[in-house]
Amino acid sequence: MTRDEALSLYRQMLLIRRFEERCAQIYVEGKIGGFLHLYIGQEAVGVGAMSLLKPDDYFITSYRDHGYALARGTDPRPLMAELCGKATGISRGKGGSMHFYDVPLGNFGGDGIVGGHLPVAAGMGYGIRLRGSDQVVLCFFGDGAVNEGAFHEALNVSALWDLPVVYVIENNRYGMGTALDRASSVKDLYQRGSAYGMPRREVNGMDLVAVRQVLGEAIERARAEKRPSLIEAETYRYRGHSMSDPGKYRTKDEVEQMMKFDPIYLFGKRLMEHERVGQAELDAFDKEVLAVVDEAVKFADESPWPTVASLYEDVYVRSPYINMRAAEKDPAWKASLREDRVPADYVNLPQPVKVG
Amino acid sequence: MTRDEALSLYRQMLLIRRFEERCAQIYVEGKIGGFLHLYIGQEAVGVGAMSLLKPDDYFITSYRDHGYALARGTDPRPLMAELCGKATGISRGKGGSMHFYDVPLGNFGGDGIVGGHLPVAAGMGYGIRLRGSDQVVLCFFGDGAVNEGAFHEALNVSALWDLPVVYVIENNRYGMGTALDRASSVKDLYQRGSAYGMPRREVNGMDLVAVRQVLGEAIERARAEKRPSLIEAETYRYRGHSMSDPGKYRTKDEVEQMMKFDPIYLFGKRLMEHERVGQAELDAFDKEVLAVVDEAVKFADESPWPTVASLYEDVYVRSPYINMRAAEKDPAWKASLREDRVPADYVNLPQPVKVG
Amino acid sequence: MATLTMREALNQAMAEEMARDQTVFLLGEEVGAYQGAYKITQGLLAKFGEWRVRDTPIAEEAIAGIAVGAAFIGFRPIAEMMTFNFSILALDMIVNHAAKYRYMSGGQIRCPMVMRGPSGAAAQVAAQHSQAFESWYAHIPGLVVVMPSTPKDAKGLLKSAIRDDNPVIFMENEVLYNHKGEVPDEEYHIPLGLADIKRAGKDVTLVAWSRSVVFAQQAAELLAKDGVEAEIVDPRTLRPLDEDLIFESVRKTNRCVVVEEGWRYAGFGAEIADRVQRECFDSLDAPVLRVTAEDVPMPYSKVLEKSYLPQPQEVVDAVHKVLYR
Amino acid sequence: MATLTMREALNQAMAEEMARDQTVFLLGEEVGAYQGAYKITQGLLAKFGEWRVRDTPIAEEAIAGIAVGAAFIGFRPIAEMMTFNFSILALDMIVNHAAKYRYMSGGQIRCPMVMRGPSGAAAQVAAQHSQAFESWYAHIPGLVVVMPSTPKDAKGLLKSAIRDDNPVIFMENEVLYNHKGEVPDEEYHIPLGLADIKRAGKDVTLVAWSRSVVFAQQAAELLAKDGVEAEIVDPRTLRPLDEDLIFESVRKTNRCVVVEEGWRYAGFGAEIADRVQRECFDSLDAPVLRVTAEDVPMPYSKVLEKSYLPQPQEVVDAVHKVLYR
Ligand SMILES: Cc1ncc(C[n+]2csc(CCOP(=O)(O)OP(=O)(O)O)c2C)c(N)n1
Ligand SMILES: Cc1ncc(C[n+]2csc(CCOP(=O)(O)OP(=O)(O)O)c2C)c(N)n1
Ligand SMILES: [Mg+2]
Ligand SMILES: [Mg+2]
Repeated sequence: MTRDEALSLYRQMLLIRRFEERCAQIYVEGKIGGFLHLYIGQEAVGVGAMSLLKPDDYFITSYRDHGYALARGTDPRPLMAELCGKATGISRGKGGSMHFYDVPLGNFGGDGIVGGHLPVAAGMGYGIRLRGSDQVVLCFFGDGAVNEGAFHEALNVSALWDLPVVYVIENNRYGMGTALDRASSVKDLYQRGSAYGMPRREVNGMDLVAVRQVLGEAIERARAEKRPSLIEAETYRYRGHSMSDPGKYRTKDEVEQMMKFDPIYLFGKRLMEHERVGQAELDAFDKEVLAVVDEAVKFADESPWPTVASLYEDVYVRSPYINMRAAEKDPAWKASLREDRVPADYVNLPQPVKVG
Repeated sequence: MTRDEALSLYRQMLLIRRFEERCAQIYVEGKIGGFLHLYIGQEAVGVGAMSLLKPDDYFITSYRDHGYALARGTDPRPLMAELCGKATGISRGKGGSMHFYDVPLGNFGGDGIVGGHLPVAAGMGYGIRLRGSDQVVLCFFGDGAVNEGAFHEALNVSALWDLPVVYVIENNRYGMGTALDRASSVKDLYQRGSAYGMPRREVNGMDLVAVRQVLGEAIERARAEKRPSLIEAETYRYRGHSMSDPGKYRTKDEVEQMMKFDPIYLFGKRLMEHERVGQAELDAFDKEVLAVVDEAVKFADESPWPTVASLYEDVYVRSPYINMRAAEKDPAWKASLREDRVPADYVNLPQPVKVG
Repeated sequence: MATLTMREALNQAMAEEMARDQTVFLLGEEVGAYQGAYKITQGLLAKFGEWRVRDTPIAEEAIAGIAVGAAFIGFRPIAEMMTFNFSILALDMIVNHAAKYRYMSGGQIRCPMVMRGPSGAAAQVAAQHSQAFESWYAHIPGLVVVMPSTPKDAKGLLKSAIRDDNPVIFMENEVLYNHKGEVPDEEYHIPLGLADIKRAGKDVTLVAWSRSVVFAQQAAELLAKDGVEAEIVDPRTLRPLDEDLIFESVRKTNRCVVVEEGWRYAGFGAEIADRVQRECFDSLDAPVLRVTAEDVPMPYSKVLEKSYLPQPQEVVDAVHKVLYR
Repeated sequence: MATLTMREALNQAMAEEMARDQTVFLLGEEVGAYQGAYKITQGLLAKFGEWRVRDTPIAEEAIAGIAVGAAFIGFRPIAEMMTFNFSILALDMIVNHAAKYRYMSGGQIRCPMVMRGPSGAAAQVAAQHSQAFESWYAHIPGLVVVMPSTPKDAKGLLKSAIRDDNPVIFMENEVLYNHKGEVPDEEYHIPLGLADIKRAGKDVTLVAWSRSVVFAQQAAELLAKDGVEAEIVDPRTLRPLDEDLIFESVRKTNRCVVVEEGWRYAGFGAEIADRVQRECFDSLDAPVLRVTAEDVPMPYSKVLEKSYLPQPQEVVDAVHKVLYR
């Protein structure tokens, strides 16, 4: 990794951190509603992973999904607008925090069903095999998701058919308020891969360099050999599960201990030691990303609310194979479009990968 | 095992074999309808397992469920009557081949949903822990069931909470027409237990003695230590998956090879070599069980059809907590009884285990 | 009479029944140490211990399956779904096991379990977390389906559900958890399958359950202002349905509007409309109308969420339609 | 026109569309080497190879999830459920993923998949294998639900379903697989959401779909004997519903009986009854009646099975009721 690459990854982690700290603030102000799950503490996993993807690769995630979108390069403005439920949101205000998607960047985004996106990831991998391309799929989920039946079914078929999917467990030690060892019969979650004969490893998820190393191998295996992997990234979330979580299931002390291994701090330290980066340079990043966050909030604030008409849009794809005369008595069909709706912000972004 | 015990187990396997051969005949005659899954070839697993259970233990099975009921000692007559859809059937003609139950004998019987009874078995184990008794639960399923999410969820909680359940995979090499290696990413299915840190072993399911040895250890572990096990019994079904299966997915030769290891033949040979049993003695068993099967068919033939009124019975339990005036507008509520319905044949059988 | 929130009322029902009957136990995600995702199970772990108040992995099929298996051998499990949205993953246990084994065994087995948790929309939790599946569960013979709208009903019905020997689907509503109401201090229960008149009136019958009773009440107040007296019938239990009370009301008012929080298309309100048009054909002066959610997934944005849900004003408009004014 | 069984017609539809479009592929239990549990996919593996005709493990959630994921990136998967009874295990993939991602993403994603297989009762396969869940699927916005009753409809509708860009639930019926009918030799498709008059008549409207069309036809013949001419309207697609054709017929006959194979309680027929009573209120000379299965699990015994299912005679009786004779 060049010095510039390293600096840009540092900046990405910082952007995620500041972006989400601001989310927490404006949630309290009532600008954001519903569930808000923050990624703070886990940034090295998402940033490390995204730094290894090619433009036409895919990824799919859980509801704790802000970090990946920012690391992948989605404009923070439509993301903040989405959190505020505005028409300019990346999902047009229909998804909210749990449902960030940016398909032109291969981001098939946030699933609110624990474990629900794992079979979907396998399906994207299956499509890649049919297509014969060298794309890969990254699938991110938590330590709690490994106990769902969906995990089992998805991993079995991925190993059985050699699907190019890297399954990344972000083990932040808790599923909501339940510590890992109260939910899983085995403590080393990557060992679950043994039941499928799937390549598996654990990695320190607080260490960006280590994450890139281990995920890099897994992604290469998927690209070259089409073989899936199960990677367990050991990490930690500093904040509550969501904004409503008082976090009584763990001690302040435990949280403070973990903060000593903060991924941004550690990587910054490394930059100063090995890349002759000065504190001033790092501070400058802080200034810069804060400005980006300000700009995003401003954009969200100034953006219009969705129109009532948009309530009915995006349910169905208008279709020549449907008797529209009958269908249009349903406003959702009446409002359907032939084309997919891509937010205005996309014009400068790469177009979706050709398929089939 | 005493000589008499050994002989009675031989007789049980023979009874299952002859009973099911007759089922196949009368299915063709149209006396039995729907799905008929025969256990022929796998008798040593069910008979070996049942010989190890105490009167108040429980078991639950897949739809391939004739053998267990016969081995547990259920009167063959209500079983044959069930297959013929008669009112005297063990399930009053409502279940058929896939749904044999005999609760007074701890038989929670046949599930038509592949893998569906595994979480239920875990629940019975959970109840036993709550009750503090030394009962155990045996759960029988096929090699195809291990790929369902239900398998994963059930095994994880069983290992996590130390539930006294022995999970028995009857690996007959095929799930319907799909060979094991086309469905599972690992070929040694017992190794699936490693993902849960669960005690696991494989055993030759054609060898009654080996089955008793390995299952005996697992049952003892469940009874004494409350720990679950995953046991893979390698066996084979001679007949098609069900009556409608032409079996094109395997060669005649393969089937003939496997028949050389026929569990009844092998155990009979052993009896002659080690227990000074003569061929004549074995032949006598054949005569005797054929008479029992004849008697069962006669009973079924002479039994009455269910009344139309019984269509509405057994849906609900009549309840003092329901406003029956309103409920009884539904014939199913009108026909509901306060008590459970136990076929007349039960009078001579042990009564249900006290619970709670 | 004490004034309690529905949250407290539900908690009392479980605490009382667990104290009364050793075979009652509770399991689900975060029901124990975390005191419940929505705090319905507050304090129960301390009272009854980890085997009777069991925190589970995130594995809905196992949660429901454990309840079914334990119920088969004589226990009375209460399986909490963190929300009913996730019960989709447990449906096979309910539909193919809890609701079928008694029948398939010719009456040898019973499944006295309760599956409970919040159903319907909370605030801005979007499409995957805002679904109302009562019409699905009500479609299944072998199940009892309960949907309380007040703290008193919630406690009395949950106690009956726990004691009943059939599998009961007990659908609560997160928005109602903080609603307060009077709850008797003495021991009581309310029979399942008994409807209740939530407001007496002579001009039109509003049929509503769970949160939609609130919409109906707000509408009734608006209507009262222009002299229209609406009668609100709350079935409280959707299966079995106490249809006679609905019919009596309609035969008196000659007009009926069904208010439901869920989707219109094949929603439970259609079953009620079907019964009313058949049984009250000669009394109806106007067709039965339904006020429902919009037939789209629930959006996140609060402005859209508002137009998604049935509004009291929509109920008022429907009533004016059936009154032809 | 060739005379084909519905089995052959469905097979042709898939073979033609797979040949026409590289992005169409098929997956499910026993669809390949075994040629299909019910032989609907006969010969497709040999034609298209194992990647486009994929035998899967017994893992319904994975089957549906793979279809959803592949559809998200531009393929047109056909996921076969061995029977729709097992689709309960795949519901989360359909309801929370296939039907929701387009909406939750603000229109960035489409899910052009088909989930198909036999639904309803076969012969004596008992309670867990005989269920009709069309009212469940029809309840979900974002889905299209199709239920053909003839070989011609089956082929024409399945071709549309495969080409359509929305998730389509295509529910077949095992008992109909051997039914024969004329199928055009030339390329054709039938639009989804277009109802069809299966029999013209002036005295009463029978609404029926899938296998219940057969019950309705048998009833219509009996009725014709005593001079009653029934009109049979087959919606063919339950969502979107071509309700106008139903209304037109009812406005002509002034009488309506809905015939469905599934359970009555909250069945799809209630949605039709609700719409008819509302839209045809002034034309109806009698309430809308429904003939359905009995509200119990399906029993095994053939004598009970017969009384469980809706009988043509029950349809005749219902018609006499609405004709007041
Ligand atoms: C199927 C399902 N069950 C339950 C929930 C409620 N829920 C949301 S997040 C969560 C905890 C998930 O923990 P984990 O997988 O470790 O991810 P983390 O939140 O720690 O990132 C739960 C139980 C859900 N969304 N989906
Ligand atoms: C959930 C579910 N999916 C599919 C089926 C259809 N089915 C019935 S038996 C069977 C094969 C099961 O094979 P295995 O588990 O090996 O048991 P075996 O029949 O060999 O004893 C299948 C696919 C079903 N009954 N349930
Ligand atoms: Mg976690
Ligand atoms: Mg097998």
